[in-house]
Amino acid sequence: MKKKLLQKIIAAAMVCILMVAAVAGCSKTETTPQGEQGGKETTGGKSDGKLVIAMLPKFKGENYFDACKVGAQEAADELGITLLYDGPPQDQATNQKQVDILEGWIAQKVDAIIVSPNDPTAIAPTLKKAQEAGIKVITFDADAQKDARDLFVNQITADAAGKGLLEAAARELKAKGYGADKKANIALVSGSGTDANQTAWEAAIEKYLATDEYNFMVIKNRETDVYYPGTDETKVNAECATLISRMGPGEDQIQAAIGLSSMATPALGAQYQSASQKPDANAITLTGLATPNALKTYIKDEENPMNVGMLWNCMDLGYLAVQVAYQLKNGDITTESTSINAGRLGTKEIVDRECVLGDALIFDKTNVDNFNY
Amino acid sequence: MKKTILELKDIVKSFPGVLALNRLKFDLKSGEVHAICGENGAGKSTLMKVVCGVYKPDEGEIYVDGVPQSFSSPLDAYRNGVSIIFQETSLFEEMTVLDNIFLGHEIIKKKAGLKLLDYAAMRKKATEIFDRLNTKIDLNACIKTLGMAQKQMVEIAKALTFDANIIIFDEPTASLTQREVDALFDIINKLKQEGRGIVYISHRLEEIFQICDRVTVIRDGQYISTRNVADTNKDELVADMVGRAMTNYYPKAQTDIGEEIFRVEHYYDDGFLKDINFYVRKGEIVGFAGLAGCGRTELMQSICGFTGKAAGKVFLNGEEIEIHNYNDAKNRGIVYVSEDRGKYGLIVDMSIEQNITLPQLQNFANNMSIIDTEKEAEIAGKYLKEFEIKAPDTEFLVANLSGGNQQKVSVSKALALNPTLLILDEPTRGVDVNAKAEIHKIISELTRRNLSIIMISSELPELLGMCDRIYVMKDGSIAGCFDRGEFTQEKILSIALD
Amino acid sequence: MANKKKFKVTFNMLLFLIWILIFIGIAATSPVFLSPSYLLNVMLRNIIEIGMVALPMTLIIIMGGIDLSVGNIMILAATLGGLAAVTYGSAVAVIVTILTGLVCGLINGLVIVKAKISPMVTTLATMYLYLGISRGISKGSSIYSFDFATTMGTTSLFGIPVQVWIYVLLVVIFTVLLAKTTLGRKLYSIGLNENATQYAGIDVGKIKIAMYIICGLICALASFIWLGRFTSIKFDAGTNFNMKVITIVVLGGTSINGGIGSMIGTIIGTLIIATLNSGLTVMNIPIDVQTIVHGSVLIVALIAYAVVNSRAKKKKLIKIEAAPKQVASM
Amino acid sequence: MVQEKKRTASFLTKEFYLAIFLLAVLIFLWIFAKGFYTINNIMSILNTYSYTLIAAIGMNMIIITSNIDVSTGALVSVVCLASAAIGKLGLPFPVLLPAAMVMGIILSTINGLFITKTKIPAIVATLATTQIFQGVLPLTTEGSIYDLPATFTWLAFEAKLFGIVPASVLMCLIITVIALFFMKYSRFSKKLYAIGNNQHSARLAGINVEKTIVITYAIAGALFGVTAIIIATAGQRVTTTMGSGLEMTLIASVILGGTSTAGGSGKVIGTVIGALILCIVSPAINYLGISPNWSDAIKGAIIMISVVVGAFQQVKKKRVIQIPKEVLNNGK
Repeated sequence: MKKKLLQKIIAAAMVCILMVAAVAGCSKTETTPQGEQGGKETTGGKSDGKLVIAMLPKFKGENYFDACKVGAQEAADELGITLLYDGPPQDQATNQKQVDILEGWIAQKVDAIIVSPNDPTAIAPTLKKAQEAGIKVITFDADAQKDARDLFVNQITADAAGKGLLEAAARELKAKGYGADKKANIALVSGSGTDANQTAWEAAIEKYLATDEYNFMVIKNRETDVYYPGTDETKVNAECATLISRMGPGEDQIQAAIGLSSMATPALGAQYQSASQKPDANAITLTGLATPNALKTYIKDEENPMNVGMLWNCMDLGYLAVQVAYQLKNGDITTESTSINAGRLGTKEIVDRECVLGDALIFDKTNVDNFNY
Repeated sequence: MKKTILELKDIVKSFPGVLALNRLKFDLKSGEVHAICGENGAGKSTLMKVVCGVYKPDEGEIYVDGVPQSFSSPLDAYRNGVSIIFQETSLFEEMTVLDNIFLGHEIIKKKAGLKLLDYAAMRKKATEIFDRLNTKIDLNACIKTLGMAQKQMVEIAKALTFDANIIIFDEPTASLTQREVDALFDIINKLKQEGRGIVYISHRLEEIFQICDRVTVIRDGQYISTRNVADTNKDELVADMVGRAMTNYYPKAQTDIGEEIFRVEHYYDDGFLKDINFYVRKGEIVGFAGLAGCGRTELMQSICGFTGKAAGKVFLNGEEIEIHNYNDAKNRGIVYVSEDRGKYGLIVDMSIEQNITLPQLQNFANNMSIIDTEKEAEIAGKYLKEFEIKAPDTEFLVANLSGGNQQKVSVSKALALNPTLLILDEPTRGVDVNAKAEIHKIISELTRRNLSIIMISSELPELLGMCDRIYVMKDGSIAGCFDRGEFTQEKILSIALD
Repeated sequence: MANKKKFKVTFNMLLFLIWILIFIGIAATSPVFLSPSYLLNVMLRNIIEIGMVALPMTLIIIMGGIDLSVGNIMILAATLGGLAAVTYGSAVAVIVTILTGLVCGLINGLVIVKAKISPMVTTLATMYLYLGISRGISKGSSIYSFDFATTMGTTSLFGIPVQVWIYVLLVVIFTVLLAKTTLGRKLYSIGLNENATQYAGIDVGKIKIAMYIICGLICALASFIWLGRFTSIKFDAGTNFNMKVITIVVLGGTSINGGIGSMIGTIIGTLIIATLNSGLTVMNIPIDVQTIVHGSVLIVALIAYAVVNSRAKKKKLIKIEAAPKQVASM
Repeated sequence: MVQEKKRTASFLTKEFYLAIFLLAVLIFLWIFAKGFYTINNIMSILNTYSYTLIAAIGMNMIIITSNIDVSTGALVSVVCLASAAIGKLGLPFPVLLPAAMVMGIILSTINGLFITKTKIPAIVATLATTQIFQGVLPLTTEGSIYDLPATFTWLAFEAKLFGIVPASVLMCLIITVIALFFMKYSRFSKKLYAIGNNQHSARLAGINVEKTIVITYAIAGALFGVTAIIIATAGQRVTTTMGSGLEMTLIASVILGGTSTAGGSGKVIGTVIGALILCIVSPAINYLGISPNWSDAIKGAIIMISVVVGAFQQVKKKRVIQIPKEVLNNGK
């Protein structure tokens, strides 16, 4: 009987701890997103009259979005607004989790939502609901259905991205002796297959592959040469390893691999590095999108056929997104505007409800150390 | 000079609702084979389980070589020179014979500082033991692929691997062939000559006269007598085992036995049961006697449609019927009450009423299948009263009832189906004396209502006391049939043992 | 017998108390949470599919089974339905979706009953299988909603989303089914003692297969709502769905070993998870902390369950005294 | 009723059939999948196989005791990230490996204790700890860890046997040999099987069931730790989800290897083959020109067919004994 009582007490204690933890967790996170502002006693709402802008990345815990957040926070501090930042964990980077978070924000009536959707259509109903509630909806990094958002802050046009990636690969390949008379097989490593950016980039790449300039590069078999490993690290690594093993100078081998996600490109570099018989670095090339930090080692390694990487300035992306959201809410710009004065970034054009950050950032061993994200 | 190596004093052990051992005493000397004799449920096996640490006695002392001992597990007992061969096997089905024999006391060799299992040595020792037992068993075979007899031999071999001074055999011959029995007796004699003490539990009196020196009879958990085998005879032992006042136990009602209602002709299943013929008349109690594994349970379960294919004719009220599954039997009024209440008979974590209505739930529900709990309580209440089931109400969990009351629930459950033929498999197993008498009373009461009953029992006195006719089964076929008045324990045993 | 009248603490009450505590806690910190539209349109709506599938899952777990493939059945049904809608229209899509759910459930049931493979292994294999088929057939891309699904996912009836109505209806049906009907009783008895149930003449195999089919059908139903709610679905959308459903059922006090549990528990479990999901979000608690809270609540519930259960298990034993010593030793 | 003759040739085991199947697949690939047998591909498969198998051996032990662990993926993620945090300091592999193993042991022992102390079924208990592990993880580190030094990636990038074979394969080989040896020659392994077969009888046989289960989880935890360090060091960047989804692959490997989730049976060699089959599927279909979208379906089909075939074999075997086991046991 005594033991039973003890058990009961323990159970009761755990419930209490739980509640305390919940409340503590709450108050703790209230301050976290506000970062350096510190000491504010805001409770998520806009009791102090400040604008609240909420930012939802595809997932948390990866330095691409972490860098975006840094830029976003910078803009928020500059503008004196409250920034909420949350997203699904990486292994649950699904629409469902994003919607859960969005619904919470909609209920709190935040002023603007900045989102990078995991699935452009599946998130649309929720975004529309937000718009109906008078919340400005900005997409960044990846777009949603056009009618479900007010503005899209695009880091780079798909066209420019596709061309940039192909150009990077082409330059390397040409240097290694490929060209019109010596065709090169290329392979792409994408993400999950429904990501709007990756789909658009793929399309752009295919478009450019048809042009005279790049038609020496071919995707021989769409079924096997475009990889969709998803977001599991082990899977991405395993599929990149398979790809590396298929690379080499031969006609039935692959000469260039382009990573379209910030997970895939470093994985390519790492898997090349760990391959037992490294394919001849003079015959193949690796490139793709990733943050400079993720590629640093491979780019600086002379032996590694990964010499350039491509990205845009993530911090600027986050900064611009918050600027756009703020000004849209304030009425400084409307969806009809053609340009925005985005603080330290200067004036950016808005075309067809799309605000483009700028050109791609190509980094190689000469400048890779200049970036820290 | 023979010294006492095992002594039990005033052992008391009770289980929920049952007092299994009531101040039992026992002693074993070195170099003797001491039999423990008694009816089923008299407490023989429980006593030995107390000795070897499976159960902790509530009261009493155990002395091994004059030293008080209390073993925590059979392994602990083994290590202290007491080994036991269980009646029901305690083997691990998915493991090999060798692994089972040496589990917990594997032979270890030290190699490069590592303690490794010495398979060669274990194999050698096991082979030696099986040679001594005059049996051949593949040491690498999985236990699940073995037959009962082989399992029994593995158990024996396991016990022999311990160089035990005290060895307890719990009905070791129940499923052995004659050749194996002979080999076992040779071993027992050898062990005896080596000066070890052997406890031999059996209800086969012939065996006791064949190899034992002394015999202790227990009944209903109580000590009755200890005699030298040389100075006694079968009758004396039987009298001790059965005890007084048999009439009180078996209140057989005088009923008019009507016409034949159930008949089975040339019944075979796929291999074991052979050419079974029997019949049952209205208001009659027909007993099925035989040794363990003789096929009584298998026959009844097969007839009721529990187990696969079978060939032969089954007639009910003169009409040939086909039973494919138990529902067919149930719907025709043939109801089977399993011997294993906990496993097949009752759902112990459900209430009394829920158990009683389970086989015919649709009769206690409206046309929307919603169960009418009042109706359930009503019928359960009826039986609760009629059979004097000791429970506060019908919502009482069966698990909290004593064995006897559980059995009454089992019977109620069958009777609620309004059967014409009731098959009772070991209706009084694991039930204490008083409950036994009550159940017997219920059974004879039923025949008065013109119910026909088939009763399987391993307790001959029960069959002798209750039945109008007894079939004796042996090795899957019917070996004989006796009418009331002509059957005796000896006649039945002589056929069953043969 | 006196203590029968005494107030007994059941697990469901404890669970309900936990829910109320959480609910009040959240409502106190974040008033937004209490708005009816948030409770209805967000909190309930977001849990509907999981809550819906948890109902038949409760039945399955009570009868001692488990189904790890529910999320994948749902996605497969939506995938095939969505694809059918493109070519054959909405009506065909509805039939295809329902048939898919039925067949998937049937496969699970048949393999479990006929091949006698443990439910866990079977549904683990079919989990891969169904996931793989939906991935292969959809070529990894999104499948879009069709008329019927959109209706199911987005319309409201009397100001309450239609799926909430459906859920409430299912809750009533399943609660009555488990608590009151012969089938419910049989499920418990299978879970408690399958042998004895078989020996009572109940066709255990048939019931098992039927339960897995029902589960498949509810998954198909959930797939309409899911598809309608999100307008599109992808093969991996069911990530963690299976475990979430099982978590809810276990949280509701249903024993994973079968035989014990109730629909009410599952429903309260669903409410707890829904409250935590939406409540913690509205409090701006990061997802990671939310996961910990979820885990802790589950652990608390499991321990609470153990406490209540051990009390209930305490058997009223009838003690029989041994004979006095001197009598026996005569 | 004594069945003496039922002794099938002892080598015709589940594992044997599985090996034949594997061989058939390998031959098929040799003929139809051009380039499959390049050193690089084999080595990359072997690397994946290594970490899968190491953890699968641990999972196998857990499942033999008729428990299970669904938190492995989260556990591996935690260990990966924690190892990376240490690895950032430039510590060499000989330090990282034991550190990872110790972390694995600690976390897995928590699982084991939770299961044995509260008597909550393993699948439920580890379901709960999964959430705790998953949640604690991002709290400890801010997202992922980048730009890890060469000392960290040494295992994947540098450590090659004869310049070809990844060191992870060597680790796997050593662990597999030890496991085969351990499961055959240790007293402890017999306890595992006994507990899996029948906890009650095992207790009667004097086995400390709780202790044994906790130790089993601890051993498995050490193996999960090894797996984690191989996964973590595959690149110079470690994120919070390194191990996600791993537990299902492991359980599938173990099941495919013929271990019953009911416990008490199963051999290491079966898991060795089972894991290899599952690890080959993805690269194989890529080389065969089939879209990777079908890989999960093929894995599912393989597991399904193998368990169903196995079950029907069992049913057939059972039919030889005419009387069902339970009837026999009660026939006394």
